[in-house]
Amino acid sequence: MSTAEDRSENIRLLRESAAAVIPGDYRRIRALRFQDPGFDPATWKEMCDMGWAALRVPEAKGGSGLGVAEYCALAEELGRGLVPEPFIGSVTAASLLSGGALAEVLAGDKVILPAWQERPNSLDTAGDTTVAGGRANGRKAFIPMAAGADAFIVSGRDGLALVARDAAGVSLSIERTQDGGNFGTLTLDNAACTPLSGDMAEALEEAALATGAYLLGVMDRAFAMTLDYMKTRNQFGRAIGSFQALQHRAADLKIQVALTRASVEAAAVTLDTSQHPALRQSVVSRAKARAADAAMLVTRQCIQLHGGIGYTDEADIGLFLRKAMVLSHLYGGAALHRGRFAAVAPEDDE
Amino acid sequence: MSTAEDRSENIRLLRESAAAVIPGDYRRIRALRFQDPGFDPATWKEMCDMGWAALRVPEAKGGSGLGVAEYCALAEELGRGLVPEPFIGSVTAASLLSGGALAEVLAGDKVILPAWQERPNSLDTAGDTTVAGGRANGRKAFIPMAAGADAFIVSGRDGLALVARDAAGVSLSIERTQDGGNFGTLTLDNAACTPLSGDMAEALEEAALATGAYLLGVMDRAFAMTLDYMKTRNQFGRAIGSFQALQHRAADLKIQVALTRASVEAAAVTLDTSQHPALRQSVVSRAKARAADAAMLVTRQCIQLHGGIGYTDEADIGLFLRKAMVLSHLYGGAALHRGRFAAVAPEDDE
Amino acid sequence: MTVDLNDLDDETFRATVRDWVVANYPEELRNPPKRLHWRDNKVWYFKLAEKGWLCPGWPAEHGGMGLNAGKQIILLEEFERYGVARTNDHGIIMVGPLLIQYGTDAQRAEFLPKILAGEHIWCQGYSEPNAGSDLASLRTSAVSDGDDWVVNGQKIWTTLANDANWIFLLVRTDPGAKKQEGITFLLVPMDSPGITVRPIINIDLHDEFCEVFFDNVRVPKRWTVGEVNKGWTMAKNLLGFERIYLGSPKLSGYALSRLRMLAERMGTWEEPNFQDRFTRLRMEMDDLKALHATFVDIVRRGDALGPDVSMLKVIQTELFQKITDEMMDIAGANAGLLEPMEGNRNLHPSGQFIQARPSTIYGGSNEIQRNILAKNVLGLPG
Amino acid sequence: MTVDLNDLDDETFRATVRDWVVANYPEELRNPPKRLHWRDNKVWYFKLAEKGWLCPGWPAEHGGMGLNAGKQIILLEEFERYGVARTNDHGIIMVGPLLIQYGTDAQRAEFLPKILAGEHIWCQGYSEPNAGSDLASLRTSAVSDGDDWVVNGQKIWTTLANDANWIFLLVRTDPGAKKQEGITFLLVPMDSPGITVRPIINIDLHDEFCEVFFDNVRVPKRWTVGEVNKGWTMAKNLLGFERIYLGSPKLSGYALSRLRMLAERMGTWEEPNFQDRFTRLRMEMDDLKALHATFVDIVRRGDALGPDVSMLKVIQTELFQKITDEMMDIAGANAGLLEPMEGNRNLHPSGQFIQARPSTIYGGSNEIQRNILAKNVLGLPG
Repeated sequence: MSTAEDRSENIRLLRESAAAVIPGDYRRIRALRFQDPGFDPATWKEMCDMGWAALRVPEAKGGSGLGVAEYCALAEELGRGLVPEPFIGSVTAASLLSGGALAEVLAGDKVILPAWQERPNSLDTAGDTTVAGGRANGRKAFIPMAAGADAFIVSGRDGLALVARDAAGVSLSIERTQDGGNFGTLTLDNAACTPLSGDMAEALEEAALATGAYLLGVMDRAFAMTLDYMKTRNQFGRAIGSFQALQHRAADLKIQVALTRASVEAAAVTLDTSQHPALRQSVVSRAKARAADAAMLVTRQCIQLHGGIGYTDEADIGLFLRKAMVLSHLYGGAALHRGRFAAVAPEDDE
Repeated sequence: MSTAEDRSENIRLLRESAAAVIPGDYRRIRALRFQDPGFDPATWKEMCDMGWAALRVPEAKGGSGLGVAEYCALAEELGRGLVPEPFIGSVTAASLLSGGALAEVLAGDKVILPAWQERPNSLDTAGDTTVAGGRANGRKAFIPMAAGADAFIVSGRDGLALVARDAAGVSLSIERTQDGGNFGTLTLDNAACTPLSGDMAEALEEAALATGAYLLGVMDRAFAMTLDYMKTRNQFGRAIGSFQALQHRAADLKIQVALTRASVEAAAVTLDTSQHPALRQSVVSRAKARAADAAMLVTRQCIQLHGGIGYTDEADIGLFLRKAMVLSHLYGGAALHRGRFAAVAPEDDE
Repeated sequence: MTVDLNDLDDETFRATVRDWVVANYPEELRNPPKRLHWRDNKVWYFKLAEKGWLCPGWPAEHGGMGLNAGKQIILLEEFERYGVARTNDHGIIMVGPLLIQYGTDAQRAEFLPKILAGEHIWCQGYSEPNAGSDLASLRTSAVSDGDDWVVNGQKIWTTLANDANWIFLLVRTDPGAKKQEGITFLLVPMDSPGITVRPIINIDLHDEFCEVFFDNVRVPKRWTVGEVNKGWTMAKNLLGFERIYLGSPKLSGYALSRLRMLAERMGTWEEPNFQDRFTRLRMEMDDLKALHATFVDIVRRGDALGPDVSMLKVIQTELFQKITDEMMDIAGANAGLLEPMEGNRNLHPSGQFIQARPSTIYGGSNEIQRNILAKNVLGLPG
Repeated sequence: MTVDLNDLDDETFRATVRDWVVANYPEELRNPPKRLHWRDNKVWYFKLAEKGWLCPGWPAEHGGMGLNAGKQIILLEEFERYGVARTNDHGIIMVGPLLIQYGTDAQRAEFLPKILAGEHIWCQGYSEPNAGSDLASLRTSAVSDGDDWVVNGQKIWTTLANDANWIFLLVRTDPGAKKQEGITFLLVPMDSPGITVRPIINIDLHDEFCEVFFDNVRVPKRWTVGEVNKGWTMAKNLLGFERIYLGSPKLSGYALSRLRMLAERMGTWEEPNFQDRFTRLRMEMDDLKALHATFVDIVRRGDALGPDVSMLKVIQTELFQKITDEMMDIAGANAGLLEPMEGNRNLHPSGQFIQARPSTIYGGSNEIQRNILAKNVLGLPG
């Protein structure tokens, strides 16, 4: 890994390149909402061309070998743009694949997503699924953007396996989500699968943190838009942003955004530098819990601060709340992560 | 019981007569603080002359036979004045006594207080105490204003008994409380006692509710004083009460006071009209929990709204916070009462 | 019949209402998650009309039930208890009382029977794009031209304007007057040339609200209500009694029962943490009920509600939101679903959460309510 | 020696400081519940002076340690970690830097050695009765009279003025100027005729603060610091670095460890409800630590702190209060006791609760901090 100065410069460049390709308005996002597959495969391929899916893949395997800090910085930028393309899922999958499947994922030619969750409120990846003897059996749910997946990495009691969407014994049902995307439920009835080596646990820690970073981008942008609105919208002959009660509320939201940023960025540093398992889990849990709660609070309050216009679907601000509603619980919600933090966080040294 | 109109007129008169004898300033309260016994026996005797100790004693036993609504109204007025005299303890004792001891309590010639609590967070009256065979053994704590008591009504596993303070085997230790009063801890080592018939449970329900009413008076007056301050104190060239952030906070405190009043008054009506034990307990718990939480919140915020002057001991507003700190947990704090509410409250009819 | 109902004792009246509602209200319309359109609620509107129960507060001479305030509250409570949906009721609760108090005999004869018959469906033209919570600064203008007013401007947040064939409208008739002066009340057919309605899809993806545009709309002066330039006072007086509805604990009670169902389904019901939070919400609701009852008593006595009724709206709407926040917290990944879980309308955390959002904005935002409390109740300086 | 310390690597420096503090700091003064008076803390003051560690930030040429910002922070962290009490340090952290930056050589020669020797104990005369958080509207006046200023007025919230023999003072020297103009910095001996000190008993029943009255107090003009009428800018610049202390997570960390002790004593530690609330507080503190570290990094790099440092003060003080609220909630009837439970200073919920009250008021109330955030950080309009 390079020096701190080099890295922060790299992160700045990465953010800039992302900001350059993400439109400043949300017309593209609106057009994709409530349509299948919920994102644009062509756009995703362009993003892959920029190396985004390959971010965490070692250079030896054809990736760019960047750190968790870079991963989070990019996720945050995508959050700012409400980008629906399956970035976090693909990065997670890429870290578990090799060979031809990996190459296809990195090129954006195939979308492969992790399918690990069975219950709505759990971080358990094994569940009741088995992948022994080249046959997968079980049921995996809450797979974001599954409508656009070509294959899934399924976690079972006995390891990981790759399952093609169109294999015999695979059925996929799709439910729409509040952000205009979808969750897939994968039912595996003696489905053909290819065993994969490795363990999903570490990749999911990173995915949880990256989801927190994405939520940070969501709330940061929603808050910025709301500040703009407060400076221009007049009531009773004054900009509403001049009313002290609203000013103080805005100050409190700023504090939430700042705490989330501090928590997410510190967690990324820990994942990049420490191998202490309990410490790693505790910082991820802290950051994800904070990001989930703060994103809901900030986007909810942004609606309120927008007043009447905030509860129309025409106002973009509502898109941010709906995104937060979907992502808050992905890779574990706030209560789940608080519980894990309490269980694993190392005691203070005093 | 008289008609609703008569009663509300009686309550009004009772409030007025209390307001007439309670000074508008807090010099008397300050003079009594941190002194023994923490209240003024002569003032208490005058209050007894007004029939206050006899409020809940049936007319047949020499009392005035008033209802719980009257009891709460008077307690609220005393709370407004931060009156330290042992009103609630004496009313509780009076409902359990008869004959000469009752007469002495009603006349204010003797102060007899209930001694029921053993642990800091409990509504259990029996504890580890016994009062069999004319001998009391055990330890009772958190007896408010015990420094001024002549005797105690002790609750044990086997009933109630009257214990004189100066009886052999009785020792009383005194700790000061934040409001300038005191808590007594009574240690009974084979102390002589006189058995009493009856059960303390119902009297303690009323005492808990009356304590909630007293807290209502405390917060209502603290809030009124704070509003006055907000209207007169200038900063940045304006009355601080014109700042919208403070206005909204004041509106929220008003809501807390109003909810407490509604809860306490509805509970009093229930105690006066329903014999349903679970319903009676649930309304008392709801009112006491609300009053305890609201009193702490309101008085704390009143300090904050007073700014610098609020954290001097010279400002009267601090006296209200300190009173709330002592009374919030008497006859059960908010968490304890929430737990009891959850356990006993009847389900809604829908 | 109306006299009979007022003479019944409260409990008998309550039982009478309840029995009739249970027997007549369509099961599939109970507790609808979204405001119903006329096409869905007209069945019930006509059933009420047929029974003579459409207009509880109108005097019998005008075709109402002539119920006293206490009985009206019981009727409302029983409707709420059974989950009866609001109809397109602006004619009933706004236009009727307006005309009864301020209209001419001719206006009453022209409009009241058509409300009772379900022939005129009214919507309310108050809010404007730049006067959300600040009604006094409205700008839609009406200029006198012979026997007509010529109306130009725009209204917004007009509930169910896409169902209505008439609109009652506040317009500015004296642009030189102080803010709250110079406002006049007009009645306008929605098919007047120059009116355009544009539904607004709200955050719940439902077209409950509309924008209504007025482009040189001619309105005969005989449809002016009351005195010209005195519309503000009339509008304010109409709002008085309505505010107590916004503070009804019913909505929170319903949400709380759905929270319990969700918790049971999710397996969190028995968790001590959840139990503690649920108990707090339940106690808050019971305290709100106690406070609400003190205001209902005022109405029952026939007294006027003071500005402190704003407290109810704040408590009720924020409690409602806290309950749906809690739903989102315990729902896990289900919190992201667009549709109800398992096809069960009662298990729809994201939907209920979204539906709770506007409550703190409409009917005078909670910020406005707190301003009212600070200034008109606590007497804090401007 | 100073050069040696700056050259040590951070961990060696940290260990050096820690070892020396543990060996030298009086055990009975660790984590005192109230601000210590000079009579109690002078032992430690002189020990620091003897070691040459009294003034970490002063350049070595003026008798300080000349530590760089990073090392100063480590020193502070180690002091905090061990629960080292603040001394009467206004001379060290305020007057020294003021004179080093703005004073004359003569002033530096006159005052700095006496601070280092513990001979001059300073207090700070900023706040006034009608200018609590609104420093710019101060009214204590200094009128020129030959070689002297004649000072009249009153200061309040003067920390430990009853210990001090000198006061540094903001006075108004140009009553006609705009609010923040016309303010001048003076140094004044407390034994000057016309000065009266009245201790204020605070809500903690402690005399930490005083009022200081000035009745025709003559102050030689040679004790003016910097330019006349430019005191406001100097005072503002002095505040910059200090604000980060108000946001230190240390106070909350200490309170949290006491909350845990109390919970264990009360038997609530294992309760799931308590565990959940405790975990929330702990995570909040860890997030505050992470945010605090980002500001410390700015200082370490030698950059100036922006107005967003106000966030730290708000978070830290409100977290501190939440922790002591929680103590009160679980303490049961003990919450009412004046003294610590069982004579154990660590089990004193009511005391810690009371001590947390002023934190949201002093150092610029949290309302002021939120104003700063809204206007200077978020750019919201006046």
